[in-house]
Formats: sequence, C-alpha cells, structure tokens
Amino acid sequence: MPCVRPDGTLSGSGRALLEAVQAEMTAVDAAKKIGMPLHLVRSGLREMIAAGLVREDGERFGQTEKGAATARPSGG
Amino acid sequence: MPCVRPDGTLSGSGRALLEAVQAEMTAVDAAKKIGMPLHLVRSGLREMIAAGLVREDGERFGQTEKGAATARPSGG
Amino acid sequence: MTVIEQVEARPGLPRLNEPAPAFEAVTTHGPLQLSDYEGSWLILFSHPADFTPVCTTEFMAFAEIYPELQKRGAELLGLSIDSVYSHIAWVRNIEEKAGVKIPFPVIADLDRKVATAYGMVMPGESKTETSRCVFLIDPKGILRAMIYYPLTTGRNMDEILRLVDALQTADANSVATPANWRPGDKVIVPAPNTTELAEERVDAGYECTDWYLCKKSL
Amino acid sequence: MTVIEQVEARPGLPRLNEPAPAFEAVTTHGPLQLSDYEGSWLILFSHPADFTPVCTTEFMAFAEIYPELQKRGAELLGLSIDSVYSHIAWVRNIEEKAGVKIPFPVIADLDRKVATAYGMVMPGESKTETSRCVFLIDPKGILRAMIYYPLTTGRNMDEILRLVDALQTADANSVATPANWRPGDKVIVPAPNTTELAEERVDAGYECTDWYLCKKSL
Repeated sequence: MPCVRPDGTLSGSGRALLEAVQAEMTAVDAAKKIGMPLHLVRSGLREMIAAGLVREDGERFGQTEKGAATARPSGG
Repeated sequence: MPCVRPDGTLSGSGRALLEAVQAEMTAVDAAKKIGMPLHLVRSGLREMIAAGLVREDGERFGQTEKGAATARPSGG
Repeated sequence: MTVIEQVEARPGLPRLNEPAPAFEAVTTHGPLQLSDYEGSWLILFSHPADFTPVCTTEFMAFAEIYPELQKRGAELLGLSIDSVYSHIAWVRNIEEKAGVKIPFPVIADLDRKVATAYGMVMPGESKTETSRCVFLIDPKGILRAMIYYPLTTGRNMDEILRLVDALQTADANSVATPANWRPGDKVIVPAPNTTELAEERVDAGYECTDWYLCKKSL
Repeated sequence: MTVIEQVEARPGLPRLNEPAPAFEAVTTHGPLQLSDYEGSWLILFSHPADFTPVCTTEFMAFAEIYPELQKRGAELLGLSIDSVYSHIAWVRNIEEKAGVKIPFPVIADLDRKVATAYGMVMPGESKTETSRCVFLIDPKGILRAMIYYPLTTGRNMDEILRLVDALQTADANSVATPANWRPGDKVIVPAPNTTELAEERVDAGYECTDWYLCKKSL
C-alpha cells in the first residue's frame, strides 16, 4: 500500500501510519499499533522519510514538522 | 549390477543377459525377456561389449564368438 | 563453451543456507525490499503470467493458506514479469469472478531484476515468463529451500505448509525431520559424528533403529 | 564481485525444459549413464551422507513408493558423495536393521561430477555433502522439475508421486494441472492467446470462471 500518493497526499494506510508515529516508536511497535503487516510499515516509513514526513532516530521513527502538519492539517 | 566381475567371469545377471542375446535382439526386448530394468540391461550390454562378449548392430545386440563360448562354456 | 559464454547463458543461482538475493521491487502493495521481511518467514514465489489459468488457481490456493501461514509468522510475496497495472486488474478480476481476495503483494518484475537474481526464467520453457518457483526465506533472510515446477504444473499448498512447519520445528528444537514428516510425528536426533558419541548413543534412551538413526517425540 | 569470480563460486545450474546434464557414474548397480534411462521417467535425487538418519528415513520412503513409480514407468536413482562400498554397507544395514530392501541404484559421486553438474552441493550448508535435491527427468532426458530441500528436512514422497502424475497427465493430454491437483481432478485448458480465441472460448463448453480460466474432466 504506497502511503504517499503521486500528488503528495497520503493514502488511508499512510495517514494511519503517520498518525501512529506521533509518539516516537519502532517499526515493530507501529505495526502492532495499527495492525498493518511489518513489511508494509517498513516500506511506508521509508516512503514517508523520502517525502520528509517522518524522521528516523536509530530504530525509532517519529513525525517531522512537515509530518506533524500533514497529520493534523487543521493546525494546533 | 555389473555384469562382468573384476576377474572377467560373469555375474548372475551378466550370464542371464548374455544368454538372452543368443538370438539378436534390442535392449528393450532383452529387458522384457529376462525381466531386468532397461537401464541395467543397457549398462550391462555396454560392459559386455567392452569385454568382447557382445556385439552391437544398429539397435540390436548379439553374442560374439567369445560371448557364445562364455555363455556355453562346455562348448557345442 | 568458454567461461564467459557460460555466464551469459546461465547466471549464478541462489544457493541454500546463504543470504537470499536482496531486491527492491515495485509491488501491488507499494515498493518492497527483501529486508522489509526481516523477522518474518517469507515465501517468495513466481508465476508465469497474469490472467492465465494455472496461475489463477495457485493464487486462490495461496490466498486460502495465507491465514495458516500468518499463524506461523510467514508472509507471501508473488512475482511475474507483468506490469503492476496488469497485476491489479488480475487480482481485482479474481475477486470479482471467483470471490477470492488476494491478500499478499505481487512484484511487477518488468525489468526482471528479481527473476534473474533468483533464476526464475527458464529459457527452455519461455523467454518471457517465470516458471513456478518457490523460495523459502527465514527471518534472518537466509534461503532455506527452493522448488522449481514447470509452466504446466500447479504447486501443492499442503507441501508448502508442511515445509514451513518442518523448517520451523528444526530451528526451534535443533532436530531434523524425517521423510513424510507431519507436525506431531517424531523427529530425528542428529547422528553422532565420532565413534565415542556413537557408543554413548546406544544408552541415550532414544528410540533407535541403529546407532545413527534415533527418533524422539517433541 | 566480477563476473569471473561469480562463475568460480557458482557454476551454472540445470534449467527446466532443457536436456538434463549427461553423466556416467559408478553406482551400486554398476556403471550407469543418464542415457541408460531413455524411455523411462527418472527421479534423480541426492542425500547428504550414508549412515545418517534423515537420509535413511528417506531411502526407506523412496523404497516404499518404488512399486508405484514403476507402475508409472519411473525409475529412482540416488546419489551422495560417498564410496560405493559405503553405499553397499549402508543399504545392507538398512535391510538388516529395518527390514527394507533398497531396490534402486545409488551413485557413488566421490569426484562430484554429477553433484556439480546438478548444483547439489550448497557450500553454505556443507562443503562435503549434497543437499536433498530431486530432479524429475522425462523419457526424452529433459529436466522437468527440481526440488532443493536442506539437510534438516526430509522430503515428501506423496508430493513426488503427485508431481510425476501431474507431469504425465500434462504430457498425455496437452493440458495443465491446477494448484493441489490430484489424479481424477479436473484439468486446465490452456488459455487462449489471441482476442479472437478468447471470444471463441466463451462458447466452447468448458467449465469457465472467466475467459482465461477453464477446466475440463479427462
């Protein structure tokens, strides 16, 4: 499930994954949290890192500022 | 089942095969005649050709003079 | 034939108990790398072409055993030399016509990078289609078993499940599994490899046919 | 890694639907060549070593299905990197201890010529033993299917018999067999490969799920 659509917006699974990593966590924990297969979580995180939405810190992943803004488009 | 023993004498299956080709026949017919698997008949005929006991004529096999003498050691 | 010609005709093929060839591929579930499956067993399998009959029966059969594979921590990943659009059309068609949802990703290997690395194309069968190959890859990315069936012949899901069970049982218990083994059957104790160990084996309390053939229950 | 290094590490392996690599080998039934099996199906299989436990269960299992294979015109030929004397001692031991006569020849491949030609040694597993490989070779000497299982994992005779049945059914009837096929099950009609044939297929009287997936009884 590609998380980032060609137009830069997020697919349903992309949005769920981005929201999951609001609190920093590992790919394994994110997979458990949203019930998505681990291989798709890893692929999705890689995509969102490339899109500047997610940052990687060792084995843990979190939102970038751009990611946080995308996850909550209404701001706040 | 090697048909020709190291000392040049024939094993049981070698003797059976040599006797079978007293009348010229194909390997397939020899296999049927003595109830030996075709791959062993082919291998055995090859061995007995090398030992000068069998000759090959197209797809048919028969005894050489030496083979005939070996098959009927009492002569005749 | 010189060495160079041989290379051109026959690329190196994957070997058991070595790292499975790495790849990054376009799939129906987005871009996937082999390393994305680290920690899971992976069954990488190829089929000749989308919208062909044996392949369709196999896809439905793989979908049918997918819940059993998931219970064993094993994932499925299909592959053929078709576009991702053809793959999508085909899996949608299978769902529409046969009512079977295909839950696993399928690699669109149009550049044949994965097919080449795994020796999936058999030029004697077809120069444009992958044969019916199965690669069992363990959670560390090591290739553990390979099956190559021809275009005409659908695979057997029961044997693939049995193979996963056998490999997992061997790993978990440091044992081996005999011919025709099924979960619950006795397993094989590794053979002693010195004469001293062979003598000790006699009194070890296993069920033995001879010093080298001993079984036990798990 | 350069191309040359790759060749040295990984010899070319046999490929489906091409002539199986020719050999002449010392066996427990005398010297045999691949061509001696012309006209029969041949199941060439390797085992890691004589007097080892999984191999013994497999030999007994192969012996058990041998009558069924003979009914199908198929022969068995084993192989390991052991001497012919070790092979003889082992098959005599199996008969003595387990009461099972081994009716098929076993190649003593000490110079590894056959093992190398068929890619049976997996250095990642063992540099001195062949893995559990199976090569299905048809009556014309063409390689039709390959299975490579690891040292730990015994093969499944039921699947080998199923595979022979499936290949023979495909050859005899110009059809293919679906996933999990068993003798008596419906078979697959080859898919139409032009739009015209696809349209004609709709009225051909087969049992079809869609234009490309049609079955029939034999």
